[in-house]
Amino acid sequence: MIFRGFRHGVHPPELKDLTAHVRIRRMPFPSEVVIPLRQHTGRPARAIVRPGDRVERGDLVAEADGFLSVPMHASAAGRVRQVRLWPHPDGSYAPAVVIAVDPFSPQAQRPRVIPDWRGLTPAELVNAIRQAGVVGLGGAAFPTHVKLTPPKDVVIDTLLVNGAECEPYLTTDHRSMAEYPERVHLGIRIMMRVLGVSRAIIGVEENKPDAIAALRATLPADLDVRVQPMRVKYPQGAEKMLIKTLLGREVPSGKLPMHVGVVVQNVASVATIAEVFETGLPLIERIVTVTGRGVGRPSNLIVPVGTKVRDLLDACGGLLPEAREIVFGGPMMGNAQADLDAPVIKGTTGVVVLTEEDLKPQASYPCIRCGHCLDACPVFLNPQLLGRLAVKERYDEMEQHHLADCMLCGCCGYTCPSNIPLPQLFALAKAALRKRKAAA
Amino acid sequence: MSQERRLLITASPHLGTRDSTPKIMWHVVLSLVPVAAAAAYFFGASALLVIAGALLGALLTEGAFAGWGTLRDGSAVITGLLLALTLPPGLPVWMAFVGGAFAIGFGKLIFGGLGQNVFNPALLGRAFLQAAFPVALTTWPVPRGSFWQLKGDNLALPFTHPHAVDTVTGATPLGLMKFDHVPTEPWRLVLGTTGGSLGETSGLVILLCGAYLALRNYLNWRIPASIFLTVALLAQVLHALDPRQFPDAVFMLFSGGLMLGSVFMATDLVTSPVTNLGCWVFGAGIGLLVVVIRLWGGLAEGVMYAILLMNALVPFINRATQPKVFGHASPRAAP
Amino acid sequence: MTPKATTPAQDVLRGIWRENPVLVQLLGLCPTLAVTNSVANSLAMSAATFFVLLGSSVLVSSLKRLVPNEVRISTYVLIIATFVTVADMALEALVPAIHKALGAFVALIVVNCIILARQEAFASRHSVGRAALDAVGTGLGFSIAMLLMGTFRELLGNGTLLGHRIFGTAFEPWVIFALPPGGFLMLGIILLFLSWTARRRAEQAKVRPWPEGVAERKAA
Amino acid sequence: MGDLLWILISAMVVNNFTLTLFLGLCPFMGVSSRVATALRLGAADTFVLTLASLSAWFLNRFVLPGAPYLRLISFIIVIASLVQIVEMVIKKVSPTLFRELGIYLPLITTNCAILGLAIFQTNRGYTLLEGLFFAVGAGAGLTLALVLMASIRESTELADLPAVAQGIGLVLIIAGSLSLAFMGFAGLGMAG
Amino acid sequence: MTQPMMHHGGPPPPAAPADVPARRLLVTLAAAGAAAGLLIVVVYGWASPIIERNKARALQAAIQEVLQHPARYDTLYRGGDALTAAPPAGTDLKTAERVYLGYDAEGRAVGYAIAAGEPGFQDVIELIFGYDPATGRLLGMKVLESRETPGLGDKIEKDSAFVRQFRAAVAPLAGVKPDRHAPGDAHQVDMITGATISSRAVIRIINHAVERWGPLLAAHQPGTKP
Ligand SMILES: Cc1cc2nc3c(=O)[nH]c(=O)nc-3n(C[C@H](O)[C@H](O)[C@H](O)COP(=O)(O)O)c2cc1C
Ligand SMILES: Cc1cc2nc3c(=O)[nH]c(=O)nc-3n(C[C@H](O)[C@H](O)[C@H](O)COP(=O)(O)O)c2cc1C
Ligand SMILES: Cc1cc2nc3c(=O)[nH]c(=O)nc-3n(C[C@H](O)[C@H](O)[C@H](O)COP(=O)(O)O)c2cc1C
Ligand SMILES: Cc1cc2nc3c(=O)[nH]c(=O)nc-3n(C[C@H](O)[C@H](O)[C@H](O)CO)c2cc1C
Ligand code: SF4
Ligand code: SF4
Ligand code: SF4
Ligand code: SF4
Ligand code: FES
Repeated sequence: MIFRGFRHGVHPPELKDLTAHVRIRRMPFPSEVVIPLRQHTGRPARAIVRPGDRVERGDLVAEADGFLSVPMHASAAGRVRQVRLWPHPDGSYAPAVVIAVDPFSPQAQRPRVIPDWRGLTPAELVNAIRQAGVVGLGGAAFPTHVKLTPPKDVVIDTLLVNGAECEPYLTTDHRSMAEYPERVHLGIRIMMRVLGVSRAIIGVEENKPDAIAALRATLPADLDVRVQPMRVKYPQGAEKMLIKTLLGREVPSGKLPMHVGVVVQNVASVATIAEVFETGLPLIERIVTVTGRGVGRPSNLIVPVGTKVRDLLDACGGLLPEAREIVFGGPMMGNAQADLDAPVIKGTTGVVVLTEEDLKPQASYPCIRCGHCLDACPVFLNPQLLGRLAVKERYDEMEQHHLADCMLCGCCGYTCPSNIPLPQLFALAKAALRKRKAAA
Repeated sequence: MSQERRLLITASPHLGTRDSTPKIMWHVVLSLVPVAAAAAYFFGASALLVIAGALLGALLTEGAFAGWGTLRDGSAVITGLLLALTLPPGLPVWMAFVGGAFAIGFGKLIFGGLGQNVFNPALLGRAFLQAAFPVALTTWPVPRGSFWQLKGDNLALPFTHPHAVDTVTGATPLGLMKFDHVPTEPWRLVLGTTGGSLGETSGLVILLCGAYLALRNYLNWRIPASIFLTVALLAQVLHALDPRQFPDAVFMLFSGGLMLGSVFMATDLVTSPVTNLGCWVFGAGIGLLVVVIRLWGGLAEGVMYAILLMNALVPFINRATQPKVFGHASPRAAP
Repeated sequence: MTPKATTPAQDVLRGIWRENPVLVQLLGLCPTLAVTNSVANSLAMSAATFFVLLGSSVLVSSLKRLVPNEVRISTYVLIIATFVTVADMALEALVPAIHKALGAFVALIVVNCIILARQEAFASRHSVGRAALDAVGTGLGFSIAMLLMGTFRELLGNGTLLGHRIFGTAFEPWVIFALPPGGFLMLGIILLFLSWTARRRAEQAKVRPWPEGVAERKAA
Repeated sequence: MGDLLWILISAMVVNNFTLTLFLGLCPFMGVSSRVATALRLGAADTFVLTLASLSAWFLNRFVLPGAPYLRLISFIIVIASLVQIVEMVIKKVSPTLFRELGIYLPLITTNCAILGLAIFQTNRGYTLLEGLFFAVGAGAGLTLALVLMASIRESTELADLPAVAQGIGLVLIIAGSLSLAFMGFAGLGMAG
Repeated sequence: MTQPMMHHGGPPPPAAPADVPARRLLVTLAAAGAAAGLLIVVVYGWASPIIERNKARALQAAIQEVLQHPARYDTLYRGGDALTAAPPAGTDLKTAERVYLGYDAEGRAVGYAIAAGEPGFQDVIELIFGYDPATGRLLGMKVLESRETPGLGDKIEKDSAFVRQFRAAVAPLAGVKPDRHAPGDAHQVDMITGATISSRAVIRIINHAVERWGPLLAAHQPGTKP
């Protein structure tokens, strides 16, 4: 059954050709890696190493702090230099473990038992995933073990695997699906076992025919797994939109996917789970698309978590003179980076180097009530009204107009001819409201 | 590290459409050029004088009170141009100037400038003129005579009466229909060889220009569509009931300012609803009011008043037609 | 709160400008807009209102000890209505043409908020003399606003003042100012102008350390 | 029936009390900043207008033929007393409405729209039924004007008004524009 | 925001004794009412004759104007199917339908003055016109009351060229645009450009009134009155 999909949304230029057909390669180890203690949604991890400690690749450097938290591991062998504040990709400074990489280490993993997943109970599987520090690789970096332990009273019937990759430029998920389809299927198998569901759907935007073909060619015969091509439209990959498109279900406001019986996981996360049980390595490296017209050699790289952008860009031919902005994530929702020392973290899907002509023009005009933002908003908010309220700091009224349902997807800002920074205004309003609630 | 210093830090989204507000506005200006050219073709130098007067009034007021830089966004040019296109060709230039100044001053700047006004500035300017100088605004020269022959006392001194000049004036098709029950041939209406204001001549040119803008999504096609549908439907039903009293749909659609008003003025982004459902409602309201005023009102033409009246309702329509928010059971309760 | 002592001059002046009933307190807007399309009408309306205001204030103030609180408002209304009926009949007898032009608005002086407001807020709490002064001030303030409107509207809307042609015969009158929208617009323009001058004055007087109304004091 | 309907429409839009006859302006300026309140004031106004129409008809029919000079006084007293009763009812039924409109109730009581209606109705010699349609039309017109003004004012609250326009001057300009727009209804139904 | 209420400080109203007996309230109100009534009656006694005189004079002037200055005129009432000199029994003098019959110096009847009113552009137009039933000719027209637009609709009373036409035109009238006037057609009246509706209303009012009164007037034999 094909549903009409979600309504509204925008069609930014895709610009994926730069890397869509570039094979994934492994980048050389940098001379230093920086592992921030906060790389996920939830409480930051607690460092357990001290300056001078020797660590091997895959060693624990920070342990989880509570259930909604994950541990961190060394992504390269070397010596701990410092545990200090370091530029974080979100623009702040955050505590991080700085490791001087041993240039002569073979970077092999320590001998370690690879558990056979078939022999484990669901609870043991979840625990292994947790110990491996796995978080969602789709962007928000939500601890995966939390998603895999739904409360007793909710019934999960479907696992949705998010291969939409609707952000322009990015090809991380695309390449993963095209090159490692079996790994994706293995991950799905493990997750279905954990969740006890009998159905899984992989949603892929139809602009990735090679990925669709590869996944279909390797479909397991014994499982109900389907590959569903979807219209190319941003934000097809946002989980509520994905659920609407693939299942026709609408996640109620303020509720989670599990409340409509669904767990959504990004393909790269799924593949990572498989990897954990294939190699025994925790989540210490990920696939990152380094792209844009401002970088010398756009590539899809396997990158150790903690690699500084500087080193990453050097591995891709360096910045070109026309580079104007470096964005972590996609250009629609990603953060611009001020500091080339900021490290790649678990949730970094891509690094996009934009030039002047790619960028939205900077001049802003008064809102002309054109209504384009209303036609773009996939959650059917009124960004025009919200924007005016935000400028007047009338946050309470914004809340009455469902600011909470805004997912900051950026469609409204993309389409606004007056170039009003709507998503930014909404993010500020959300922050102000959160602060006010915390104070109350 | 010079490289690093040249980097921008902006908020997401980092991409945007290639449309900008000035670009939209100048496209509208561009698509008004054929309409203005048609006016010049039919009414000669008089048309150019009236356009110049209204434009000058609008631009000088905008520049003087809002700063000359704002002229670059092009919206004041639209206001001046559209105002001129609603005026009779024989109007003294000074009156056109007053209209342009009022339109911008009291129709737009007093509300805070571009994007914040409630009423369509050009139409407010025209309504002001019509109430201030009702005789001059209802004197309709017939398109005839050489290019340079003025169709009225365009050059009357400021603040003085226009004098009668030697041109033929006549009732507009709507006036003829309303007061004398004399219909006009449809092809003359479509081509625009009838008497009337500068821009209410060629419906065909206006429709083509409007289609261009609609295709680029610079105007919301639902508004003209809804107006046309409502007017055609009502007119055809009434015509069937009493053909002598009530004109047919073609006449209603192509006479008077309905084309210009529906395509260029009801669609003013600022003064029309932001929701699509609202646009349908807005258009239907305009269509209904046009029919009521034309057929039962004291005035021959009601497009201007219909749009102004519906402009006043826009805040209300916006609030009443908010779509159902994703994940909510019913349309949001208006707080 | 103890009332500030005011001088008789202040009693009068207050109503004329600082607390002008129309331009500042926005009371009595209906007559200010409805009958000000000519100076003659404005004058007649002002005179009638002035008469009613003065008469009622004096009477209310002198009766204030006799009237029980419970029937206070009813008594005021009764008094005002009496004076209005008298004024109405007098105008009709003496200047029938103007009475016709003012239409129902003479009778509507009864409900003019200015008058009742002055009774309730001032006349019923002060001596006859001060009530009369206050009525004079308020009445003058009302008249000023009426005349301002009447003058501009007749001048622009008809090109005349009290019926005399001012701008010569070539002048094209701006009929709108004789029509209802013109009334709103003219008052709006006057208020915008006042707010603009007030703002300019405030900017020039920014050095003043105390808000307006607080007596000037010497620097220590 | 046509005539009655006509009286209603005419009082509502053609000769709108607020926008073309200038009646009831003080509450129009004072209570038009929120749509919710404006609606309720409009409803209250309509109700009082209906009461006024009834009272005027009664007085004209039974009391005043003998004493025309008491017209004004009797209108005002009777209407005021009736509204006083209404006020007490509202206080009982909806204390919130009473609180919000509390200070305006005296204004409605002795409002020129109310007395104006009584006087017009008398001058035009309306019958009981005509008077009621007139009152309902006038009330609907007042409500329409109030609500339009309130919704526009709410939207201008979000605008960056120039400094001079932040007072009541802008409200009058908006009222003028509304009044201009309502001129479109002039002559409605009178042509022909 | 504005506070259309009383916001002046000042001492509170003199507190009445805590419990005012109802009797005192009534007495106060009654006394005030009586005093007010007295004042009004006195003024009414003075003003009402003047007002009546003014009204009579205005009417007289209008009749004089529309009947082209007759020597004198009579008031005739509609009584059933005939005109009577006295109001028919049982009708209210104020509302009785009437016309005014004018006589010239020789005592010959010159025509009737008829008052009528119907909606115009803004509001009801009240007018009076002179009419000679023998020839169907109008003798004159005067607008008594109208709220038409100044400078436009009010030309029906202020535009002397328009008003003058009603001194010769023959009923039933037909309004035409000035440029379409057929020469020699006495039924045609030029309408005012830009005030078609008001002009049309005047013509319609007269035509309706003539329709209504015509048979009655034609049947009436005024005779001569010296
Ligand atoms: C606007 C928006 C667009 C998104 N697009 C994608 C996408 O294209 N692919 C994807 O995997 N996740 C996308 N996400 C994240 C998903 O909503 C969801 O968090 C993710 O698929 C969950 O998987 P994970 O926990 O494995 O990351 C998007 C989120 C938002 C708010
Ligand atoms: C406080 C919080 C609690 C969550 N709890 C659950 C959960 O119990 N089960 C689940 O499947 N997802 C849970 N989620 C994950 C979200 O559904 C979503 O996948 C995650 O926030 C990433 O979203 P995004 O990438 O679309 O932005 C939770 C998210 C938040 C913020
Ligand atoms: C502000 C304004 C006031 C008007 N006042 C009148 C009026 O008092 N009487 C009238 O007949 N028409 C009035 N009109 C109507 C128009 O002038 C209308 O076009 C005219 O009656 C038609 O006449 P025409 O065929 O000679 O142009 C007014 C129009 C406007 C805009
Ligand atoms: C499609 C379109 C139609 C417009 N129509 C008008 C119009 O009718 N009158 C006007 O003054 N401005 C018009 N404008 C210009 C601009 O929106 C207008 O001046 C704003 O109301 C000023 O805030 C239009 C602009 C667009 C894009
Ligand atoms: S926007 Fe980026 S992170 Fe979000 S779903 Fe699309 S590709 Fe993934
Ligand atoms: S931005 Fe929206 S989707 Fe993201 S955490 Fe906040 S409320 Fe949830
Ligand atoms: S950022 Fe928020 S308001 Fe804007 S389109 Fe996305 S969900 Fe809608
Ligand atoms: S897209 Fe921008 S200009 Fe258009 S309505 Fe939304 S905020 Fe206003
Ligand atoms: S004067 Fe009309 S309401 Fe105040």
